[in-house]
Amino acid sequence: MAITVSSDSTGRGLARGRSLAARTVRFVAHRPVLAVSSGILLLFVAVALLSPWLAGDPGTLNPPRRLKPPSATQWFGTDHVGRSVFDRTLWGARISLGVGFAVAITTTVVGVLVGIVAGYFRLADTVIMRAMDAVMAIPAILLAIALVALVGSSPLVIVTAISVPEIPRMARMVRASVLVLREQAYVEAAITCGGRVHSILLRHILPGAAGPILVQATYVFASAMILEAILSFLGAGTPPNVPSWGNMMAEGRQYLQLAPWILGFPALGLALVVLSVNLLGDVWRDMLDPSLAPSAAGVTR
Amino acid sequence: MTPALEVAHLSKTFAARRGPFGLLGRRVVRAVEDVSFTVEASRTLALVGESGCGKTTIGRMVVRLAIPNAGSITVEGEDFTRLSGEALRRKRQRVQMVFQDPFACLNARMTAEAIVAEPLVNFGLGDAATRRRRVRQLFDQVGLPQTFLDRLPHHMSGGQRQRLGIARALAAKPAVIVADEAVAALDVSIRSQILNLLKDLQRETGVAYLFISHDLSVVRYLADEIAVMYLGRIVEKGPVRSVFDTPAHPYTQALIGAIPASHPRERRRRALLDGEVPSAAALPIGCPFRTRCPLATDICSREPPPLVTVRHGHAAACHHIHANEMTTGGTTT
Amino acid sequence: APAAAESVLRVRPFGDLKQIDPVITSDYMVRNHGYMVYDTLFALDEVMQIKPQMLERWQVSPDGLVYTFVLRDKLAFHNGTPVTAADVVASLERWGKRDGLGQQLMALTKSLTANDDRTVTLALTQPWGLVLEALGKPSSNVPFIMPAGIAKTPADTAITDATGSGPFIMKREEWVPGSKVVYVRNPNYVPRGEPPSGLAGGKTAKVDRVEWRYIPDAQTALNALQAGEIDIFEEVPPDFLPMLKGNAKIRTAPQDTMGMQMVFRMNTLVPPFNNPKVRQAIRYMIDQEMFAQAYVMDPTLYKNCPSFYMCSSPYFTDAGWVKPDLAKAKKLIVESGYDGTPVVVLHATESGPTNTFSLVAEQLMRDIGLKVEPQAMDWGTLVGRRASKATVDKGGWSLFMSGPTGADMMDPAGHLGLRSNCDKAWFGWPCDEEIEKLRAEFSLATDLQKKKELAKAIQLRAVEVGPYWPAAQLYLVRAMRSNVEGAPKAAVPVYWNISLK
Amino acid sequence: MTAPLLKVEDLTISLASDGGSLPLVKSLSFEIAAGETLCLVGESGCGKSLTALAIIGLLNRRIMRASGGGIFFEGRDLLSADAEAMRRLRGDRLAMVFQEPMTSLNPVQQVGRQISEVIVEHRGTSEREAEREAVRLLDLVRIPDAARRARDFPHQLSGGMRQRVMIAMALALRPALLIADEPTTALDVTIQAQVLALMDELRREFGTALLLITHDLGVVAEMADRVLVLYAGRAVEEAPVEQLFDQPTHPYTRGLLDAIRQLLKPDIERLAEIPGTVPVPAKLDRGCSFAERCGLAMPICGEKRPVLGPRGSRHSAACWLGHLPVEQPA
Amino acid sequence: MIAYVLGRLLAAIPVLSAVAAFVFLLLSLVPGDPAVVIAGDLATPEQVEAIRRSLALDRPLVERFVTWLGHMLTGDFGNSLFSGIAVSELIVQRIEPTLVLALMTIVIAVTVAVPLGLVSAYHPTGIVARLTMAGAVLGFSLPVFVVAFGLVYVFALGLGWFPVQSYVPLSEGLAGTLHSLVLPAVAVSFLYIALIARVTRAAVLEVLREDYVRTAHAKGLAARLILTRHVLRNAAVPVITIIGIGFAALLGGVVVTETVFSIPGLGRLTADSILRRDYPVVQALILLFSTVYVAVNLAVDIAYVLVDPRIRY
Ligand SMILES: Nc1ncnc2c1ncn2[C@@H]1O[C@H](COP(=O)(O)OP(=O)(O)OP(=O)(O)O)[C@@H](O)[C@H]1O
Ligand SMILES: Nc1ncnc2c1ncn2[C@@H]1O[C@H](COP(=O)(O)OP(=O)(O)OP(=O)(O)O)[C@@H](O)[C@H]1O
Ligand SMILES: [Mg+2]
Ligand SMILES: [Mg+2]
Repeated sequence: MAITVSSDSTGRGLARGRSLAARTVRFVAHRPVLAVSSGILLLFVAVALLSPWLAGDPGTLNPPRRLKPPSATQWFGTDHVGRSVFDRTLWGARISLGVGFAVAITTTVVGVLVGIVAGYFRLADTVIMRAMDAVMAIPAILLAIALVALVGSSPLVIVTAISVPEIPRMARMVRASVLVLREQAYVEAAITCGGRVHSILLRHILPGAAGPILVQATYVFASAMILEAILSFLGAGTPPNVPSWGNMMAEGRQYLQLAPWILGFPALGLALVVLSVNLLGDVWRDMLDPSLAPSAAGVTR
Repeated sequence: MTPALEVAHLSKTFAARRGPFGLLGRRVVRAVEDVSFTVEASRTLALVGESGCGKTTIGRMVVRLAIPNAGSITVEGEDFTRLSGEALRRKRQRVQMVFQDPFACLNARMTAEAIVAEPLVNFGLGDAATRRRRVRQLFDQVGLPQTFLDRLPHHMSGGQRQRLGIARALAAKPAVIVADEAVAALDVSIRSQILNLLKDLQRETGVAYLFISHDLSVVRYLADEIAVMYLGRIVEKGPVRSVFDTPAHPYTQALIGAIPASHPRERRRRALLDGEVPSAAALPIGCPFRTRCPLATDICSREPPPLVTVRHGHAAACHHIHANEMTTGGTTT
Repeated sequence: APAAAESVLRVRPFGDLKQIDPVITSDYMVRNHGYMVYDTLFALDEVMQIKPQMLERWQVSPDGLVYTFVLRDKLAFHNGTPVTAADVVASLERWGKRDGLGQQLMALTKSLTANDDRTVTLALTQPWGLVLEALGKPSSNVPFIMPAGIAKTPADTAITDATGSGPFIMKREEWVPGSKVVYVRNPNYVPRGEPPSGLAGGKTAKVDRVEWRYIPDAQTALNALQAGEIDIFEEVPPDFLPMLKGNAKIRTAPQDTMGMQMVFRMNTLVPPFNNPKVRQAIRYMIDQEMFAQAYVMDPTLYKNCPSFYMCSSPYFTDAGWVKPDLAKAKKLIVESGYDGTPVVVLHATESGPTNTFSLVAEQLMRDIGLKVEPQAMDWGTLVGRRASKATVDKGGWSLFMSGPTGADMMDPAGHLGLRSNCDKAWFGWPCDEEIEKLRAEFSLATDLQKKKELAKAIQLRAVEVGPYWPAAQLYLVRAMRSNVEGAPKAAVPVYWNISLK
Repeated sequence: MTAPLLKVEDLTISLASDGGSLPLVKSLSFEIAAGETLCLVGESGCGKSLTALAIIGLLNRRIMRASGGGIFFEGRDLLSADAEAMRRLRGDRLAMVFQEPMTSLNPVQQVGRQISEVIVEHRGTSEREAEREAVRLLDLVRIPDAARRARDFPHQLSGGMRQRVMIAMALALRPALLIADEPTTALDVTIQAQVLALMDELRREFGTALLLITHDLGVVAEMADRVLVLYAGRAVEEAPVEQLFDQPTHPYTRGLLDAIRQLLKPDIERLAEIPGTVPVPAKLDRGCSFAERCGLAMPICGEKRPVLGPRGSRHSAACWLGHLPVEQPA
Repeated sequence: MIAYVLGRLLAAIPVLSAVAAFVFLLLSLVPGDPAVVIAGDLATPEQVEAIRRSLALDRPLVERFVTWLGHMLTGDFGNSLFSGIAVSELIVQRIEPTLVLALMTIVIAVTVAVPLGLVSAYHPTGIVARLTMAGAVLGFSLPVFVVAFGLVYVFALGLGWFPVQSYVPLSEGLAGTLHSLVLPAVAVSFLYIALIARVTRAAVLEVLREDYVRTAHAKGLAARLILTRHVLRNAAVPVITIIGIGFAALLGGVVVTETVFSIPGLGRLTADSILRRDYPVVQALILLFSTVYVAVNLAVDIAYVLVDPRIRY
């Protein structure tokens, strides 16, 4: 070859060190939002995990001290049967975050798989999406009651009952993006490069659909926690003595005027978690955005 | 020896829907019409012609991104149009394409390195270390600095992206490369490097090129044979020399006549082709070129001219070949 | 739509009117609906006396075997046809197939015949002290009188025609189940001459229209009342009452004169509550005060009533009652040889006292050393689940909480919870010959003193065997706009005699 | 001479990233008079497109900064113009044909509409009329069956057709300055000749100035009045077109011309190349950026950067060899 | 395309049959039976059994399914086990509020959310973007009854502009209907605004970096025009999807909102019927919802082709 390349050690060296991990670290360091929101999220996860040590028994009734506002002894006040809202909020994080994450992940994983396959293959589209149409119409309530009757109440049942009707929605969202993206020239190029279907779907198509999927996932995450309360109410959820944020909010609803703290604290917890998940989603999206990507920095120095 | 690429009686129509859901009817565009050619290993066939005459469409069919309505595509003796599934995927390694658009064909989210490595990974060529080495070698070959390995296409200029596309097509060492305007966005010095590279590779690996280009000087340098297309058909085909020196078809003559000057002093008002370019959706009866042809007579509006041999290996589709045969001295006067 | 001049009383009933057959179901909403559209032969007045209602007169033969009822003149159904003795016979027969007291009555009946258009004769095989109690039964199932044609419907098939002879006519076409029931004044209703008293006396529809607007959410109902969108709000959650205190436009009143008894109902067929010792432990565990206070703070709204009978019942007695004693309860559990079989609580989570009482019960049972397994569910599931006689590991149950109205807990004969006739008893199926024998005697007794003694005897026996335990008595409150006047004080919320100022 | 239509003064375009800022185009100055054609040529990646984007004010603000003396268009500094003023200029007085004809068209809008839109926006004509005008423009750029094609979506067009749509769009309002970034790469020579003729006509009739970025020295020869040669973000030579072809001063320019000339010779076996590649921008701090690849490099070239200096009337170059006699090319 | 639509309509038949069978099966699994509910709290087991017989609930599952299917094919959806009212009549009573509420909600949500999404993508660090983010978080995490309570407190109890609850049927005038639904529609649309705005933002961010947006700028189009005509249309597919999903869900009934505002809609009918095991009503409702989903999804799929000519099926 006649081309002699100016070997350029400094530039190379820098570029080589720029692995995704290194980029991420650098990225985090420059983004306070990321630090704060992941901090909040980690805090809540820690609270959820440590609640047995941080909080007292959330089930202890104490009728005489019912509906007491927050005070020095009862930081978050008490509820309608005199239970400690503080203890319940802390314990509630366990179920709520657990259900939220489980449902969000299940829905996203299954929905994405179904959606990309349906969006990419015509035959799958006709078959799978019709099945999804059918599943979409089954109310979570009915499914939950039936499942509980069939296998007994368990976290798995909650997650299933909430996820099943959400999956078609996620799948439709994914499919929609795939329908657009599969016509892109770079996808064709990837095909000629011998891309296997899964790599085309996962590497080339999915990242382009990530934005709306992420939004949908954070929404599902939040709504699962709220839905869980409805299911608990129907016996499909957690036992009545085990608190969850959803449960607490549902119970606190009658006392919105009288004792807003019953609903307020779990709602605040939920809002903070949702906020941080949303912010994280945004930051992640920005990281994925090629037009803003820091790799331009690859030429710096 | 089996030819690297053999295309026989290829036709492709696009049914363009008019209005939402084609409620306003359909318009059928005959993009490619009964096209046949053969490219032997180590040879280059240049496809030139009118913009919109179907060159890209042929290229896309050859790499099987578009399904022909009729005809066959044989790659190294194997009928490419018949393959499917994993067999097709494997076979794709033998036929690679440099796309006309150097940006749309690159995934904006992938780094340059990942883009070039993609065929290597997909076809399982070499282990990770070999692949790294190969990608770096390819970067050198197409004249991209190694600092670009981590860049995204967004951060590259048009020519840089095009070189990335070329590197990707070369990566898997295919038997056939369809190069669609592969050097159009390159400045002349880089273009020289790339053209040399292509020639060198051909010598080393026996790769065959289907080289689609508007740049006739490049075609003359690189190609062995040339096929001139007009409105989906091949109107003239032959060894480069022969076609350039003694173009038989009036369209070819016009093409050669329209090559821009190489020096400002040579500017002149060239005899531009006049007349309407007919629509590929409503081809005129008879010879498609007759609406712009200075030689057109009655017969041209009645019968489509067949491709007839003018001299050894050189054929043209014109009713007036002999009246028209002139011995223009090639490109510049 | 009501014309401008029409007076409309808008009521938020405590529940949804799901169906309209007051015989097939004991649902209190259907009962209340019955009082709107039907009339009864006898009715309970304000001071719990049974008074003739549709009857002009009645008499009983000296041997107590033959009752003759004469209908008032000019009684007519909503469609204009007169009420005849034949209608009465058909209605009572249908009712007698379903209602507990009705069944007892029918069992003793030799004949029930219409002598002429207005006279009905009831002949018994032996004297029975509860004939009037049965016919004047204030709560489910009430022997409402409906047209014979409708009353001919088999007792297991719901009727769909709400034609009656009561003070209001149901507008069937405006009924939106789950949302709205509309009644209009029955222009042809002839009230009795006496002043109204409880469910008895002259019933006058003083408004043109009564709309029951089912507002499922209590908070919404409260807002609606405050905004004047409804006039009456039944079953105000007690926690809301303080918020209404300062509002001059709204006043509160007891919803009915009886209140309700919260029932701690055990499944006596399967472990652990098949063990009488365990039931005895529960007897010491139940602190009515604690249960009630978890739900209401206002002491006027609940009563610690040491009896199986309502405190307002003539048969009230605290004989055999013990003071709650957790230590004793714990001891009894240990003594009972309790093996750790979980107490499966069918925990209906619909808001209201049931949920709270279940929570308290669960906590108390845990405290005395029982293993508790609460299973949350909706009421629909609960009523399905409680029919199961299986052991808890096979989907059975141990306990549920319920709140029947006081009318069903007044006396041993009609008493829902004390019934101990095994399979035929209420869910939980207590089985005790002694109680049943005493109850039979009670039914036949005609002398009040005798009856009281029998009631006491039944209670003494019941505290030993424990068919169920009362867990406090609650009083329901309804709130109304201050322009609502004349609401009758009755055993059941009814809407005649109410006017809007 | 009248005041130039466009005057670019000391323009620097730099990439702002979290690690600091990196100049990609450095101290570039040039001007174009009304009716004049300036060709911008240079190595791929030397900053031609960035310069064009800077003029029209469409650099990606979040990562790119244009700074320097200013970009004066019709006497007004575009660098400091407010967004609304820029918007009014763009498409009307100032039009651009982008290098990427495929991705620069809205995939979900009919191409006719994409053209008529700019007319409606700036001229306020009726949609109908603008659509008729769009068809006429498509016809002008030689798209067959223009009326029907106007209703096609971009993906239904060939590469060359899309490029012509872009051109039609830019020509729609007969701008005072047309920036064309490699406008004819996808066109066959007959169409290319027609399109170039069309631009030329525009120039003659309406005095449109043309900033033409191209790699095709044939196009340069056909169209240019003056040529500006860029190398690694800097101007290395500027000259009237004939002078440049006759007397290229900078070794890089000479390399370019050599490359095209030898391609025209029949029967060459192998093309000569300018050895090496463009160095990465970061390393350009000292000396002449072309020095590494220059056959005529002298010691000074590695140490001091040559500045653009006059080489005759209206001809300037940045090379230490500037004063040596220049051989006529063969 | 017409063939595609016809195909989709045909495909609805197996979809609906599958749903019908599945729901039947589910209902048979659900404990509790309507006879018990009908009989009431005080009924004895034999009484319940008798009612069960009279409702033919003691028949085997398959037999019941076949009978039901037979009736259904003749257009007879049966009667409510409770009120005895024809299921079709019950549904007709309830469909109007749901439909109006859904339309109102989606109109409010789309008109508010789409511009918010566009602006917050276009000025990602601007005040609108930040407020939208905050609103979205609240929209996602506050249960609708809290939002509803707030609205009622301020606009109904406080200012007295709107009723606290209840629905005014269309037969009493459109204005009254709309007036009665303002608060519920706003309360539900809170969530939808959050969802649609966030999806719009995500999709628009994806489009904003495309070259053709730069072209649009180069044409000197006003930002508003660029956003609506070029950007939004290219970002429309996910947005339409989420709107479609949301609309279908709204038609499926929003139980909590209907409960809180005491609106006699399909959502509450569904929940109530499920809870009291009113089988014929539940079955008919779910079939209705399936039909709605099939129709809305088909409409959405058609809309894709209208906004994006590259999409094909
Ligand atoms: N967003 C970006 N981030 C980092 N570098 C960039 C970015 N955009 C362009 N560059 C670099 O800036 C330089 C100039 O780019 P430009 O597009 O102006 O080149 P060009 O002269 O138009 O080249 P070509 O002829 O190949 O189109 C190139 O080296 C390119 O790699
Ligand atoms: N997807 C499509 N739908 C409809 N028509 C199409 C489609 N793709 C190509 N065509 C039409 O087919 C014809 C040939 O297009 P093709 O892209 O092959 O031309 P080309 O020879 O590559 O032209 P150019 O040199 O301009 O790139 C054109 O008329 C074009 O409009
Ligand atoms: Mg092409
Ligand atoms: Mg460029």
